[in-house]
Amino acid sequence: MGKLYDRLMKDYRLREGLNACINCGTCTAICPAAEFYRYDPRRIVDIVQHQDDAQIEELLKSDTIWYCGECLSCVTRCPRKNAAGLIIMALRSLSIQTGFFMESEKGRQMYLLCKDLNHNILNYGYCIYARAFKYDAHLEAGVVWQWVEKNIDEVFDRLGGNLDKEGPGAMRKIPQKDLDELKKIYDITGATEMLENVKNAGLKKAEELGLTEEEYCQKIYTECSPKHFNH
Amino acid sequence: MIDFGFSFSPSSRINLDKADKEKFLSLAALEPDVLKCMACGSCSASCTAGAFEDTSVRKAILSLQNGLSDDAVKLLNHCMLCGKCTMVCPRGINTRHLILSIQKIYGK
Amino acid sequence: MIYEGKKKIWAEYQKEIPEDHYFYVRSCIRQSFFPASEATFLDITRNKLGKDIFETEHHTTCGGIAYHSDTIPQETVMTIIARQFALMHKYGYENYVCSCITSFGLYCETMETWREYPELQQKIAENLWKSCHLEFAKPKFLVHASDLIFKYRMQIAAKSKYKLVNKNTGEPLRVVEHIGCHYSKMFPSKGVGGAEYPYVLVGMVEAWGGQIVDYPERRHCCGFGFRQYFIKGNRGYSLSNTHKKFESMEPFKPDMIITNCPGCPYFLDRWQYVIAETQGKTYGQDGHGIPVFTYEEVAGLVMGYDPWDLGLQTHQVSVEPLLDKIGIPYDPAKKYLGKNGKYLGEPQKPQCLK
Amino acid sequence: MKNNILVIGGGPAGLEASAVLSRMGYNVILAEKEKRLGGHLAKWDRLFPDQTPAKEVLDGLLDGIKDVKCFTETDVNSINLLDRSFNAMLSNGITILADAVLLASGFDMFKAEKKEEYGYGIYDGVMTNADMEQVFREGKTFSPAPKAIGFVHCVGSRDEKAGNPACSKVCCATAVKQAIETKELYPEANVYCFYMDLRMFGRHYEDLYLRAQKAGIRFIRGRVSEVAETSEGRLLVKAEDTLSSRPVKVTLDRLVLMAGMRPSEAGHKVGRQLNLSVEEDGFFSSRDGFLSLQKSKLPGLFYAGACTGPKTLPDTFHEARSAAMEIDRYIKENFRK
Repeated sequence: MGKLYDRLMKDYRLREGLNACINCGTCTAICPAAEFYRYDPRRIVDIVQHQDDAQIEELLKSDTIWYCGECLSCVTRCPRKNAAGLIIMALRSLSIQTGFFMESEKGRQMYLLCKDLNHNILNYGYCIYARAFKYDAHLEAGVVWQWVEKNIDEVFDRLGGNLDKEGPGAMRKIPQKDLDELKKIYDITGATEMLENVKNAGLKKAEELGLTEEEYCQKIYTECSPKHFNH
Repeated sequence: MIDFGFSFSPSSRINLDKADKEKFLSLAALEPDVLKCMACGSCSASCTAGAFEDTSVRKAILSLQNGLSDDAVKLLNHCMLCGKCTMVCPRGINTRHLILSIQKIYGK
Repeated sequence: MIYEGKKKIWAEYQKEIPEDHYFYVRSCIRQSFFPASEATFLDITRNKLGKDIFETEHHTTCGGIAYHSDTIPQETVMTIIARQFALMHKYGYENYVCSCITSFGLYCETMETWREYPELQQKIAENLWKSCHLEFAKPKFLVHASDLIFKYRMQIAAKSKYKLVNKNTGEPLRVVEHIGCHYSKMFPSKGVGGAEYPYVLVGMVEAWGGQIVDYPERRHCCGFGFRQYFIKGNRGYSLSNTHKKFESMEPFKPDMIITNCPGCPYFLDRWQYVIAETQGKTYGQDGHGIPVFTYEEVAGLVMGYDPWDLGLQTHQVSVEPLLDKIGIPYDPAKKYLGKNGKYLGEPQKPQCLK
Repeated sequence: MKNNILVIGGGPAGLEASAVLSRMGYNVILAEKEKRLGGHLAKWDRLFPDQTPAKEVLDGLLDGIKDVKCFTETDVNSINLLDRSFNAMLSNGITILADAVLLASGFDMFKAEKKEEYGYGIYDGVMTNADMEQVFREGKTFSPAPKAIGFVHCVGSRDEKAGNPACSKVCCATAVKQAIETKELYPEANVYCFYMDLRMFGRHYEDLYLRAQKAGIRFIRGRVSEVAETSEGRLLVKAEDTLSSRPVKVTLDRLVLMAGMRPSEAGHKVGRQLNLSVEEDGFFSSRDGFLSLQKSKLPGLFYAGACTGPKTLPDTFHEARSAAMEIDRYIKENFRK
């Protein structure tokens, strides 16, 4: 039994998600990622249950573990009560802790995800903050969103929202005291430290590549190598 | 047309409804033993080329059954016809002969 | 299809949903894209049905989206959840209703993990005290807001002005339901009707006069995938999964789609736009898409709310053909007005999607 | 005086044991809850591995019980041990004092509708192995002729969520047999078997597998994950072809679920009254796993057949005969000294 496997087993999600896998493939059969990426959750579970650290390390450095969409559809189907999705989540956490996430294209996306989502949480109290959701970065949000963005305060008023205002309601301004509590939670549960590590690893990489932070963000936001796909 | 910056991903799903059965039946007429494969992997395990290239009789037969004949031909491209797989096949399939027939029917 | 067979399964998944007195927690995505849906939920439950649904401005995101994008540790998200629960307790409630499906699934998962590993629960309780000086508590009943609308579906039907019926033919509308993956796929017993044939939306549609259409990819994820959407380079995954669903439902010719997850209606709506603009393909009638609704919007429509009060002008797929089909009146001139009647201008027209 | 032996269950185990005991000169009383004798065998058409008609076997069994007092449509309402004999009250009002009891309560078929994702009882084309045997037995045909048919192994077996982690032993061979019979009836149809491991352990079973392969039946190593109905009313079936590590889909006209074996409810009812112990899988536990397989912990109470776990028919017959011998020895040692 290897050290990486031991660290994985400390994760509650792995303890809950890994019983003995019989390689039946019910997870892969309906997995959204297995259809649209080069990905087979069954094989991931099998690799982890073999407890071979060399193979686990390879996984932690690979793009493979970042393909899952965490829909957890696999959980319903497994006849052995495994949860491939939870195992993936544990692998991702370990990949971040060990720094291995920086070795794959999909893993390096962590920089931007950590930055944007947690900026929203710590500054506004939301994962998604309507005002920060920009049409330019989200053309698929449609021309109707372009209109919403342009008239966002009017639209929220019209639709019973309370955008950035006091008191309860949709997209209200969450009091600073509550945001401070979120920050304290981040500090004592390891989120602040994790975000700092992800940030430093990304900035170091940007420097290596001779890119500004903005250029680096643009790169990881848009790049998509054909190797992820099936044909 | 708008360039959204991403596009559809190809599906990996094998659609058995679309597997070309006719060609496979003509192979089976010539090589009835192709039906006897039980996917044990003895051929792949003993394959000389398989140690260096993605070569496998087992996978080639499976690809043909799944209607993926291009994959099947590719999986046999590096075969040197050494015949080790024929020696080890527990179902007595003349794999060497089978490989030649597959190349004949599916090869370009 | 044997309807009786589904009824037998529904009978086995009876979830206990208290009648009244809830602590309400909003959804990040629903607030951003469907603020009127949450407003409608509160208006129906509080003002039309006279229920006590309490909201405090002090609650926050549950952190679920950041967590499922792998950007915060499990312990962090659990402590944020504990804070939400503690607020409920502080304001004197024990029934918790949330607007978000990701939250709902995460609450179920968290409470199950706490149950299995009491030492973890203890640690979270300590974290909560250290960070917020709040007393740890757990809800007695945890429901999703769609569970509540399901519970009140008959009362809503009794107050309805319209039915989900084609006014010209008298035929029930053909409705596709889409359930958020985290509603019951992890814990089938936590969802009305279980995981394979959830009844929560079916029950609403049936009560309001529509007919449910089952199709092969009904259970398939909309393709949100958290990081698979937030990063532009990954969005092919998200698009491809929705595309797969629409290709599968197309032969069934649905009139509309109803959803209970806040993200799914956004994706099912917007990916139709992308498919139309890139492939020239549309799934509704005459170049239109299939309109996608939240359950609050559908409840609002049958109860006679003005479609523009429900925020249907912020959908990309136009809803007018469906409103015409049901016979719901709307004023086109008011579609793009602000609160005080100020004209906000019109969005650009898509090139392909009508 | 002849000793009374009560046999509970009129399936293959109960019938064969009754026949042997009656030939040995015992007064055998057999109680069967169903209208007709034969248990699941009476509902089957042909048997693996050689497709012997089930009726032939059943007729042979019935020939052997001419001297047995058979009560059909009869439940055991109550049973208890008095001193060293058993007192049983049957639902037909008859009370029996028996010196030994053979429990041959067999198995119940796993309720396939519990695997909700397969849609049994919801999607029209989904049926079970038992339904398929009935179709064969009644000589019915599917019309129009199916273009594609699938067989799903391990339905409610090797499945912790379905409450049955164990293998039901007979389903692989049954699936392969039914697949061959289907292919014989509809040679143009594509026939698929979805399996996890092919457990063709018995004599001639592997031959059956080879025969199926030669007939062109396609074996896909992957458990079916979900089934849905298409707009044409056909079945869309999804699995992973684990040998090529890719998801697979196929449209079928019929899908046959190999429902596994669960402990018999009626058997449990008797077991509870006598405090018989069951193992984690719900089947009765023998006194030990090797030398006293037919004995329960209760003196005078014996087991035969699938009430102690999934069995093939030959296994069941061996058990029935050895149970009869154990009973004979027990009576001789305890009642004839």
